[in-house]
Amino acid sequence: MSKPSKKILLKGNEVLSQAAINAGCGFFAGYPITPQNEVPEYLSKALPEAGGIFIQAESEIAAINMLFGASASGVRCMTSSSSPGVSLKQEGISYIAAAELPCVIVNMQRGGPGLGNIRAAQGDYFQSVKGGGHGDYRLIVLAPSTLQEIYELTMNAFDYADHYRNPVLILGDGILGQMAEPVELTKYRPIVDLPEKDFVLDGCKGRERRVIKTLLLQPAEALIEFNEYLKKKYAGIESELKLCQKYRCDDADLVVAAYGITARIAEGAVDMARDKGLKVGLIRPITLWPFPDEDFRAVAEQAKKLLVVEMSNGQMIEDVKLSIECSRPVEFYGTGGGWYPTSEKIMEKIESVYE
Amino acid sequence: MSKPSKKILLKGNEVLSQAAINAGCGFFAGYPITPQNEVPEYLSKALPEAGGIFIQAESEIAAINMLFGASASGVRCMTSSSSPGVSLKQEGISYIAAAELPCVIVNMQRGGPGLGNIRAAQGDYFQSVKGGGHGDYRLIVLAPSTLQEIYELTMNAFDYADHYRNPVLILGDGILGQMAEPVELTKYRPIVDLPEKDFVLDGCKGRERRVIKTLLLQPAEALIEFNEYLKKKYAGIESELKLCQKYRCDDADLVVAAYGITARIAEGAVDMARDKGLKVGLIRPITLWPFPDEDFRAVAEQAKKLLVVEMSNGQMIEDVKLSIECSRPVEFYGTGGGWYPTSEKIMEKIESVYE
Amino acid sequence: MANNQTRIIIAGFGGQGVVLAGNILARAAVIEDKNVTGMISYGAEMRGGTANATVVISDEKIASPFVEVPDVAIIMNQPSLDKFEPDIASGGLAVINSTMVEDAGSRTDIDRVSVGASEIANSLGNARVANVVILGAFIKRTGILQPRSIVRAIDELFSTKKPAFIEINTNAFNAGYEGAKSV
Amino acid sequence: MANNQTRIIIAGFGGQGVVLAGNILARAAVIEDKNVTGMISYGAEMRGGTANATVVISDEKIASPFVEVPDVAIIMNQPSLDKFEPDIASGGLAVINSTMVEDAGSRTDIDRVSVGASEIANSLGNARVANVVILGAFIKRTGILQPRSIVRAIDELFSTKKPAFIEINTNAFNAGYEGAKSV
Amino acid sequence: MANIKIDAERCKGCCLCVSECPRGFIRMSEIFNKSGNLFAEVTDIENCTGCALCCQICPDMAIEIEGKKKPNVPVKEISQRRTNKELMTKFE
Amino acid sequence: MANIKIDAERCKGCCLCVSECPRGFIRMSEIFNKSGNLFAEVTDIENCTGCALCCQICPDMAIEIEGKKKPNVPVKEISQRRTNKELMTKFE
Amino acid sequence: MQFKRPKTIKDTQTHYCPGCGHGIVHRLVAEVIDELGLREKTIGTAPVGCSVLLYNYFDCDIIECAHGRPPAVATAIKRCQPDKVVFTYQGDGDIAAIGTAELIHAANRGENITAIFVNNAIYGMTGGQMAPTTLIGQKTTTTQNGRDRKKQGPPLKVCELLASLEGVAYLQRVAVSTAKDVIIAKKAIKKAFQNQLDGKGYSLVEVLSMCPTDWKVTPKQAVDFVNNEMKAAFPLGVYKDV
Amino acid sequence: MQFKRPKTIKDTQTHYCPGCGHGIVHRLVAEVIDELGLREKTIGTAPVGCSVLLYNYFDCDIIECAHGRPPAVATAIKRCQPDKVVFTYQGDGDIAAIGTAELIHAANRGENITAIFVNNAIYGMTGGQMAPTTLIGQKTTTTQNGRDRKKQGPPLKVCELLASLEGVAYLQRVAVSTAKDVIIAKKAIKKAFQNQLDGKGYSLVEVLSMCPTDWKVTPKQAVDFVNNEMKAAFPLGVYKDV
Ligand SMILES: Cc1ncc(C[n+]2csc(CCOP(=O)(O)OP(=O)(O)O)c2C)c(N)n1
Ligand SMILES: Cc1ncc(C[n+]2csc(CCOP(=O)(O)OP(=O)(O)O)c2C)c(N)n1
Ligand code: SF4
Ligand code: SF4
Ligand code: SF4
Ligand code: SF4
Ligand code: SF4
Ligand code: SF4
Ligand SMILES: [Mg+2]
Ligand SMILES: [Mg+2]
Repeated sequence: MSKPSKKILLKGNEVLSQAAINAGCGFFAGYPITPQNEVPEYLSKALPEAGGIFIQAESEIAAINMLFGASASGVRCMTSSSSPGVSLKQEGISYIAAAELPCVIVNMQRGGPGLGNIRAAQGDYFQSVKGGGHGDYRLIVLAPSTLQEIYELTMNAFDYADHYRNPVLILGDGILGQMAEPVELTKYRPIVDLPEKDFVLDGCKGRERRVIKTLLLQPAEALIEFNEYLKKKYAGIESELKLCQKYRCDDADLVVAAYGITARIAEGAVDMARDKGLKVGLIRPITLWPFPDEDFRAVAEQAKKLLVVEMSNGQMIEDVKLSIECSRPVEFYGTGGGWYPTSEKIMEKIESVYE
Repeated sequence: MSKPSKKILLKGNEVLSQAAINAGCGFFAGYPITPQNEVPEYLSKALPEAGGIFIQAESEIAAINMLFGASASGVRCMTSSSSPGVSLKQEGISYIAAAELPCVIVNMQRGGPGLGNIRAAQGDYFQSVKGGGHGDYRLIVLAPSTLQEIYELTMNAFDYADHYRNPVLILGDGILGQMAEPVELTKYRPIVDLPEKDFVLDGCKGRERRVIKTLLLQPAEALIEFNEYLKKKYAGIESELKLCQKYRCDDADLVVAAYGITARIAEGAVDMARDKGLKVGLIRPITLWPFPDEDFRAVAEQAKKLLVVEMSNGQMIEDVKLSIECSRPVEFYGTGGGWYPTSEKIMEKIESVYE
Repeated sequence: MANNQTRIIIAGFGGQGVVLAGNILARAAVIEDKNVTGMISYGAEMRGGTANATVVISDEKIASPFVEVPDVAIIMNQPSLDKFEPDIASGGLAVINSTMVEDAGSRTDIDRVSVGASEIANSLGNARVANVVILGAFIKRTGILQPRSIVRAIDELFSTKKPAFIEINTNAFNAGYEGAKSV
Repeated sequence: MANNQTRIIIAGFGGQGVVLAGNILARAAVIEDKNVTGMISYGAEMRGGTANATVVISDEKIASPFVEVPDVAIIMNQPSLDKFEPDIASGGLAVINSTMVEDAGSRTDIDRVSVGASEIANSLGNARVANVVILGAFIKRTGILQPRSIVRAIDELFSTKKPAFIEINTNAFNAGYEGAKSV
Repeated sequence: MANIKIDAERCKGCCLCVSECPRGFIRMSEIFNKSGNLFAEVTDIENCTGCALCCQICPDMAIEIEGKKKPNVPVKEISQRRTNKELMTKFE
Repeated sequence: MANIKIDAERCKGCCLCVSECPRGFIRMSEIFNKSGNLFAEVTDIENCTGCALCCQICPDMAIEIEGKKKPNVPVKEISQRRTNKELMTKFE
Repeated sequence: MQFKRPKTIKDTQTHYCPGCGHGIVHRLVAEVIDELGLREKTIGTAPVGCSVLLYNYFDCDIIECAHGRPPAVATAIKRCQPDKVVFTYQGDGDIAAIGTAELIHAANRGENITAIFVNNAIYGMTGGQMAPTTLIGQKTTTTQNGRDRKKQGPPLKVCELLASLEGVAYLQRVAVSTAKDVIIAKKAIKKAFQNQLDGKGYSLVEVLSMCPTDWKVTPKQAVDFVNNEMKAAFPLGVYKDV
Repeated sequence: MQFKRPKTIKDTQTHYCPGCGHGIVHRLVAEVIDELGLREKTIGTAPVGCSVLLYNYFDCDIIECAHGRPPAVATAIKRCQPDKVVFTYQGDGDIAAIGTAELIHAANRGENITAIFVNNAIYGMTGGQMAPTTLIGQKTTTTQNGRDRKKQGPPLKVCELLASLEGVAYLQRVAVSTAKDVIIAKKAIKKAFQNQLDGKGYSLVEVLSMCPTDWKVTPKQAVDFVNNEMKAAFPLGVYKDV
């Protein structure tokens, strides 16, 4: 599927899958879990047809470790799961980040904790942006809010992963995965410089042999130095990769902050508020890490107050407060575990906190 | 071992193990990993001798899920591991928190990310306090800084777990686990009210049968309501369980904030600074969740500046900033991955940021 | 139908083709270059029982694909009517498969259009096209999309995999378009 | 020995009993109700090669169990001396097993005491007690703990599991105490 | 005569009992129960041997046998709405 | 005469080669190498058959055989410090 | 002749699809619990799979476990309460994919528990993806051209795999696709519980079962698939009985 | 007669303890790689265990894997690069405890890789805890009174366990405790590599090996333990060869 000029109707999970193929993903390993099943289902057929490799792994753990091998082979690779499955991947993710292997990880979040339910949720924010695994590592976290954006960010995710040699997490949810919407499958074009993969293990013919490892025993400072390096690398990413969208913020007294599907629903609420004459805007981080703090700071200069809306008990709220250095009151609206926000309900909350 | 009156010399891991036994821990499951191996080694012998059950599980995942069963059986239970192993437990931890099963989880942190090394580190703060697993759940996180405190907090951990029906994480590190120090093995006395375990599955003789589960499908609001309940429960814990220690803070211009072994080493630096006439104090959160924010706020009223010291690239620093609402500049000193802070080095940093 | 936006729910037993009906509607909207979102209730429900799909069609950006208060409820059987009638927006519309719905509900603030969709489908020789019959009645009544867009959507959907189905579905649509009765 | 605190490192080959020596020292300190911490380098090292243990003894609270700059280095063999001599605090002390150390180092700002620990141990009939012999020299020179505390610590350590070892270790300690020579 | 009873509301219409009855005494209804399923009916209760093979295969525990003596209890009243052939045979 | 060579610095003194030599031509040194290990020595190079069983068992790849012809090369110079019996036999 | 719903089964409709084998297996387990008089001392584990909701049907203590982990959970419960009766109930995805390690190790340790393994050659609950036990050539949503031995390997045979483990006391593969099979299945399940009462160690009954929905066939065709295809790939019988 | 260190082994001392079997197995693998001329097309995986550092010794591309996951990593590498030669090298804890699921499934899928499994009946690297393969009665730091069949179950026998899996091409158990055993081990390893070149599927060689340090015995006693105890519990031989 190269470049159909017109929009076609697909589910979010399918859009994501096709974007991966279009971006040259050559390897996928995953394990079934609702609400992301269309990803492996789509790719089980389409990926081999496009010359790639599809493996239904025996578990999420096997899947993430297969990515370790696929990425080491120099192949663009992806895994996808939903909340409990992503929890199981945390050790593997820490390893991949430590080994600096590019790959794309998808989490179509569902209700938790525990088995929870299969409705959409955003309870895995902390896990995604702070690091559910051990040690000081970071994932680049992308949070699309429309299917078109899923398409584009998924392609970009592979680029960022290669560019920064870092795993990229696409943080969606059950709604984004399951809803259908017309999407234009534009042609893939790399958006950043893609360095040569000089880490690839493909047999040492004609070169020094290579080692990919994350154990740094000797000398005692090796791991410390590596962590200092990581810190710098992450600071570098933070300095250049912060994506954010603002909507009607210029004169806003109250700015709603939300990401993903919630942001989109909140946009409806902002329009309602504006219709009622309330000066309300929306700020939507697209990268959750790096968190677009300057944008938040800029918005907070004008706004008197912020309202964070999440499908969780309140997680992004911490990054919002930190980014604006607690300079404005930050209200919260949300609930954990498979809750669907509506524009109307958000509007009610807006009215109750608007001054 | 009931109540030896005098101090005996033990390793931290051994102290922790003996504390568990003294507190009536009846079940332990774990998997070997340095630097916590003395825990399973000690308990493999001492726990059965005390009438308890010791299982060397086939993996960390099996171990945490064994706790699920042991706790459901009404038995005080514990697992112990170190960073990569704890990452593997994240799904299980989310389940245990969701099922509200009391248990104690130990993380003797080591260098990360990935396999890292086996020296001490504090890179798992985020995972511990924000939740490395999926969904909105919280662990009570205790951070001892001496072996005597390991002894006491481990016993307390079982009480908190039972009292709040919540998993409790003891966040140690390789130094605390490996160092030896004289400890007084005082008699165990519950420090909170221990409710009857009316959730226990022991066959439904003479009562309605019981179910322990975390899937809440029907009605659609069930999980939402459960999360609202959890939110309240956590707010309740936050309102009553915040432990913190302050040292020479009363007139301090600069307050060092650190936890665990790092706090102890920082205390040495504070003394050095005081000897040089610098007004420096130390604040040490003992509960990392709930984070003792009032204490931080109180300290920040006097202090001009805070200095966070961690064996990581900077994680607790976020909670420090949030707790004082960014009202003071917060400096950071630390490095990830198996770095040993020294009082001297912390002193240097104190001098460089002291105004 | 605020904001030029029509929020539609299609509900019936599993097997009555509500997902397909939603799919056809959404595709037709794409053909007309409208904004549209479609969503199957993949949620808490287990297999069997009722199924529903929601479609939002709009000239403007669509905020949420959820339909809590449908402007239009396309109802394939009695339990679905019982379940969704109370939610319909005041002034909204219920499109009813009269073969499978005996009691068309009690609300007086909504419109109703009915069609013997299952019966018509049966008479066309395939009970499974009742879903498309009822779409005919829906389009006839609301005019929200053009009939030929629906026909093209049917064409698109079946042309590669099951071209044999194009004709009967087109017929079903036409029959429903003709057979719509206000109640 | 700042803050009334003595920071000791004991180093040798694996098998020379440095861990046991550290353990005896720390226990003796507990007997005298001093503050003490002990730590084995469990760190990056693999099996074989050198091993070391650090002990901090203090009248006050001990901040860190690490010894970067030891006040005393108890050295069981040449590689350990080579490795740790540079770290010793100025004015500090090296206690050297002269049987296994040929070149006693070059620093002029530290004191040295030496004892033929392995030789003495051998002559006592068990080469493994060289670690306790050298403790004798260390205690004789520094007086940081009382000899009888060491003897009691030895007693405690072996009484339940290996009472046969009490005598030879006690003799070893005494022989070291007598045999210490300043260099 | 076995006192056999098929709970029409419990029956999901899977038809497994139909093929399992060695006597061919079970057939599917032509009407739906409340859940929208055709349901199983015993055609010849008088001659049913009570072999319970139908009970063994029924995934929904819809068939019970009370013993030999009591007379048969007719199936519960159910929604009588007739419907088309195609749907009726959906599980055959 | 096999051109057998035991690298004394590489040898960890495990003694496995000693018991493996069918001729009993290997014994352990009484002196330590730089790593503090006693090391293996071939006592009778002239009569060594070059069967390489010692090489097969050596976990440290310390024993090599160059072929039959060349004369034996003596083991490298090593630290000559003598030590006590107990330690010498630690790996026997 | 009497045939009544077992006491240990609650009087609710199951959520299972028409023709699903889980309902039959539930009944058999419940009947055995009734017959051995174990309801009040039994603790069951629910897996993640279509039968996760078995606690809606079984009237005894039940713990729902994380996907694949019932053997670990059951191990702990039985160790803590050796006088109680503990059973696991798992699907093929749960037991033979994500939970392979827990299965093998609980079995090898010889945990004195009763394991019911419902093999329907598919991931039922998630909508019909390939399971470890999916047959060669079988079409699923993730093997749309049929399982290919070269790419996905052959179906994993759990009884055969466990047979070599010393700790395992009893292994039998049965089916619930005909009334006759059901009667045999019941006997096997009863024996697996009796073994626990007798302290014999790990006993597992593998039940070949129908999933008409995700196989995308009618219940009748599903029964035929079990009888004709699955029994050929997974031969019935006793694999171990010590 | 010539006997030289293989080219694929670097000229560094290993960190292994005196008498440790890992060094022998390293040499054998390297010799086979040399003899088959595979150094420049081989990708090895390192486990977590004492042999995690094998990349310090092998002079070919190596990837260090998370504990227990080498089969998954190797699966992906071989699938992505079918023309390369991929081997796994795992200890008993790595392969038979935490990594059981990955082992079983890579084997069952018949991944065309070569697996070297060093069974030393203990967790070497972590200091001597019980491994799945620890013998009955064997004392370890977590079975201080000896492994008890009732509590810890019998030692897990990997070759026997895998033998039932169709996807497995070749299974042989060898030892490195005598020169004669070493020579046989080499042949087995060579065959396991040759099988990969011939596209035969999953080939595993289990090597009974010494861990004098954690067994707390001398190297000589360790050899005896392998010869007398381990070989009895884990019979040598070919378990599968298709
Ligand atoms: C960690 C995790 N991974 C995946 C899932 C999704 N999931 C739910 S049920 C299931 C498999 C069900 O198949 P099976 O065990 O065969 O049971 P069946 O439904 O066929 O009876 C899966 C993969 C999950 N809930 N948790
Ligand atoms: C997830 C995880 N769990 C545990 C460990 C600790 N660990 C390191 S090596 C090892 C086992 C080593 O035993 P084995 O695989 O038998 O190898 P050996 O050292 O005996 O060769 C363990 C448990 C780890 N690194 N990661
Ligand atoms: S009991 Fe036997 S004879 Fe009677 S209906 Fe059932 S299967 Fe037929
Ligand atoms: S087997 Fe049971 S559910 Fe199926 S048709 Fe017969 S009575 Fe109904
Ligand atoms: S080659 Fe043979 S004969 Fe020569 S030393 Fe080695 S084992 Fe002995
Ligand atoms: S086998 Fe090798 S390492 Fe061992 S003693 Fe002989 S030469 Fe030295
Ligand atoms: S999907 Fe399959 S296993 Fe699940 S309830 Fe339906 S028929 Fe049974
Ligand atoms: S601990 Fe055991 S396995 Fe590890 S290097 Fe030493 S002898 Fe070998
Ligand atoms: Mg299944
Ligand atoms: Mg091992």
